[in-house]
Amino acid sequence: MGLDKIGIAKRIAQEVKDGTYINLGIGIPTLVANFIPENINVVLQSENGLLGIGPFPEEEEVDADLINAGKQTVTTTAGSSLFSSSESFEMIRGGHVDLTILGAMEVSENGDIANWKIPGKMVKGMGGAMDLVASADNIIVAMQHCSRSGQSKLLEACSLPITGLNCVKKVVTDMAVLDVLPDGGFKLLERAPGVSVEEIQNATAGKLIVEGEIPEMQIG
Amino acid sequence: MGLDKIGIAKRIAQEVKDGTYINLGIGIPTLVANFIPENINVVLQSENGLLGIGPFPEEEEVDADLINAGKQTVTTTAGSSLFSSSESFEMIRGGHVDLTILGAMEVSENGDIANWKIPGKMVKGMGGAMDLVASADNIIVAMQHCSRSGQSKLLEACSLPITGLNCVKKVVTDMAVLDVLPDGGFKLLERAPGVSVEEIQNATAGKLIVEGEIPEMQIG
Amino acid sequence: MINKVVASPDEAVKDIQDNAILMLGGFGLCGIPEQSIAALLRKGVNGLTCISNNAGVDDFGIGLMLKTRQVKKMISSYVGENAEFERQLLSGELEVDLIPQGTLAERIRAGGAGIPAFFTPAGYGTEVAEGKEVREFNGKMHLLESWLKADFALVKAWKGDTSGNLIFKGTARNFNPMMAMAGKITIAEVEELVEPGELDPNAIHTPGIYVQRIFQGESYEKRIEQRTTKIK
Amino acid sequence: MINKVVASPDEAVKDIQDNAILMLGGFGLCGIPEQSIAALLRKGVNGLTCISNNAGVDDFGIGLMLKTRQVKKMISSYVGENAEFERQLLSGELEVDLIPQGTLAERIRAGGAGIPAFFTPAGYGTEVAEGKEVREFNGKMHLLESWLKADFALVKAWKGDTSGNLIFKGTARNFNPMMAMAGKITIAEVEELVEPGELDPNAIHTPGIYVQRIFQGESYEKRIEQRTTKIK
Repeated sequence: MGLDKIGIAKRIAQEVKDGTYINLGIGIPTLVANFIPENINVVLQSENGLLGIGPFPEEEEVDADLINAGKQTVTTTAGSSLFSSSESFEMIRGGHVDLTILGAMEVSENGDIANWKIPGKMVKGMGGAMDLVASADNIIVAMQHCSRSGQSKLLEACSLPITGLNCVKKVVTDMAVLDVLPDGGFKLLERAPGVSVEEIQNATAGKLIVEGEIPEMQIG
Repeated sequence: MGLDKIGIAKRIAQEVKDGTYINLGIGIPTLVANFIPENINVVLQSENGLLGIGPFPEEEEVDADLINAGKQTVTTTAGSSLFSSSESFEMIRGGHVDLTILGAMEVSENGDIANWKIPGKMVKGMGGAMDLVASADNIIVAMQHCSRSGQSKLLEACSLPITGLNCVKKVVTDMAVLDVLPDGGFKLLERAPGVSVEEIQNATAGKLIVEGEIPEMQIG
Repeated sequence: MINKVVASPDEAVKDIQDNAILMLGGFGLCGIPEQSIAALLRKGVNGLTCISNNAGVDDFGIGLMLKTRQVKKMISSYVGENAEFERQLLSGELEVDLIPQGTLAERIRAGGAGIPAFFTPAGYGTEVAEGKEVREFNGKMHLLESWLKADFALVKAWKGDTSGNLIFKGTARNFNPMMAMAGKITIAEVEELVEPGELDPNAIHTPGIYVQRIFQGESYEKRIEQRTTKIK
Repeated sequence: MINKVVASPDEAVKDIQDNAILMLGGFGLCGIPEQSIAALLRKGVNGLTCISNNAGVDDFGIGLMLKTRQVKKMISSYVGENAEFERQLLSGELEVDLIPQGTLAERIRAGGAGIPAFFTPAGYGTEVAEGKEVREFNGKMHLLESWLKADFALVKAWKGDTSGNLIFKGTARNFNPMMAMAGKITIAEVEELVEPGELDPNAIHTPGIYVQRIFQGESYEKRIEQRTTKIK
């Protein structure tokens, strides 16, 4: 009956290519790091100023001066580098990060993303999200297919305030893997185990494109 | 009969204030460093990426990786810092350098400077001069009062291609010290030893302002 | 070299007036100027505009100055973890200007570097773009953003020398170097203050030209927001 | 970490085609990519546009490529000490675009940092301003300048690791870090190549993300233009 967060993270990990630099957002995206195969060499960027995020520290290694963008204590790895916030966004804005994985509240069929603000709720701010989505060439969104109240989060047009336009390339949800086509529309690539095309169709408010047989995700 | 280059450099050294950061151009300005009193603490900036230029090296200290903007081998001092060219011009453009001392071919009575190009001659380029003159709040020009052919270099308007507009604050020549007034005009402050006001007047093509008794420079 | 040492945080902040515009380094609680904030609390200056990526937590960092109502306006990218902040914002006591993090960093850097305005793609098509000049470059839309400067920048470094050269540690660097550049007066607090010549000139992160005052802080708390350790 | 090591300068430059746009680090002869230049001479590629602060001297640096007529255009701030350069320029064989040094540095940095254009005061009122948009900020006139990018950036560092992290030495840093950012392919040559983990992460000048290829050069000449020593 669909994937859990771990399942979504595991599926996204399959999208990660050897020899690339990756920025992982807070939440499910952060989990992706745990499932990247050992034979794949990637470097994780943290927008607060670290390239080469290592694992969480041992209790005795904890260093208040070494955190990730989610403010969690982390470590460096062999080959890490540290830099300022402006240098960090030089990398991001300059298109040097190969893959960006983000959570979202809504994605539209033309690749718009909304993930920073809900009208009527306390606004916490966009952090680095607007820079990331405006700059990255390859953005994968990790999210639930529907909200808790059952509303589709894959829409014709976002209803929430936009974070960026025409930027999402792929969406991985608890139900499906979908490409956002350059001309608009969610192209269904894979179904979660036990989820039917019809269920995905019913849960997708934006234009869904289904061509041929849709395989089931292979998650190890 | 007027100052030599050393004399000009010595007189400019009197303008240097304690606790300041200074950029010295090539030529006479470079000589100024030799005459800054020992009780005056200043830091010299070299636009190729060094703050805190030390003296020329001993023969055995020479390091090809440590030069000034004139491409001469130099040393660092205790408290020096090294940085890239973009960081160097952040300092300059951001107005963090307190005093800039430059050579010039012409200065106009409204503070324009020409020091990079002579029509008909091979153009070598402006280097950092245009950035320096456009950014610095306090620019002193060190130059001969007249060209070798006897033409005044203090003009109503520059005849050579401009390096920057309304930027020179003071001019020290072999004959005189002059302020460039905000509303235009060279205000005569001091005469070189043995040089008369009349001689200065005759050598100054731009508007010269002479008020009261003009003292002779005191050069140690 | 020029000696920039002041005796205490209180001396360092003594001429910060009501309604001053401040920049404060740090990302979350990492690399914040703890001691200068404490001195501002003791001084009791009011009506401050604080440019800082975050706003601290209820009982640490800028959160302490929010509690004492010393802050009139925050300019930040993310102001999450702070209940008092939320209360003041909703009641209209506090103004907030939210800016994308990379744009915030670049605007501060531009302020220090003498670049009055630049184009960036971040925020195009969003409410951040409202009222801003839009221009297309290479088929992509960009916003014109202007520099940010401050009357005082309060930064925190790991090591510094008496002439103001600074070295940061780990991700505590974050916004500190750009803010040091963009403050009319930059006040640096360091964990270890040394003599000129003791720091490698090739390893300086912030050259002393950007620092007007420096002091060595005592007993840094360096609070951790999310202590996360390896799962055994 | 990602391994970027190539076996030789010749392998590093093997796909640089005729008419490519290159950036070459260095100020004067200090910090220039000697080995990559030598490889380009051996390769014999032609019609190059070279973005470099200077143009070398007659028998060293970019001057060597001028002699072999491999350069079509120079984009520089100062092209002084080079007789062959002067000859080609006056005869019209070589195009030259002269840019103020700070603007050149900032345009390259902008190319790497995704800033398509910015305003700078340098050059206002001069012939550099011809054809450029002018705008007043805070009572001062500024020019709009655009980013610079290159097909290949050739940089020279002191130490580097196999994943492309670089540390420069002394004033040999100069234009190298920004060029590393602005090259589609950045080729770094280093005097000492080490394993990841051997360089202090806090002391890296150019993070490895900017470097696509790295090799250790052999026997650097590092020629000095103005050997100036203390007068005894």
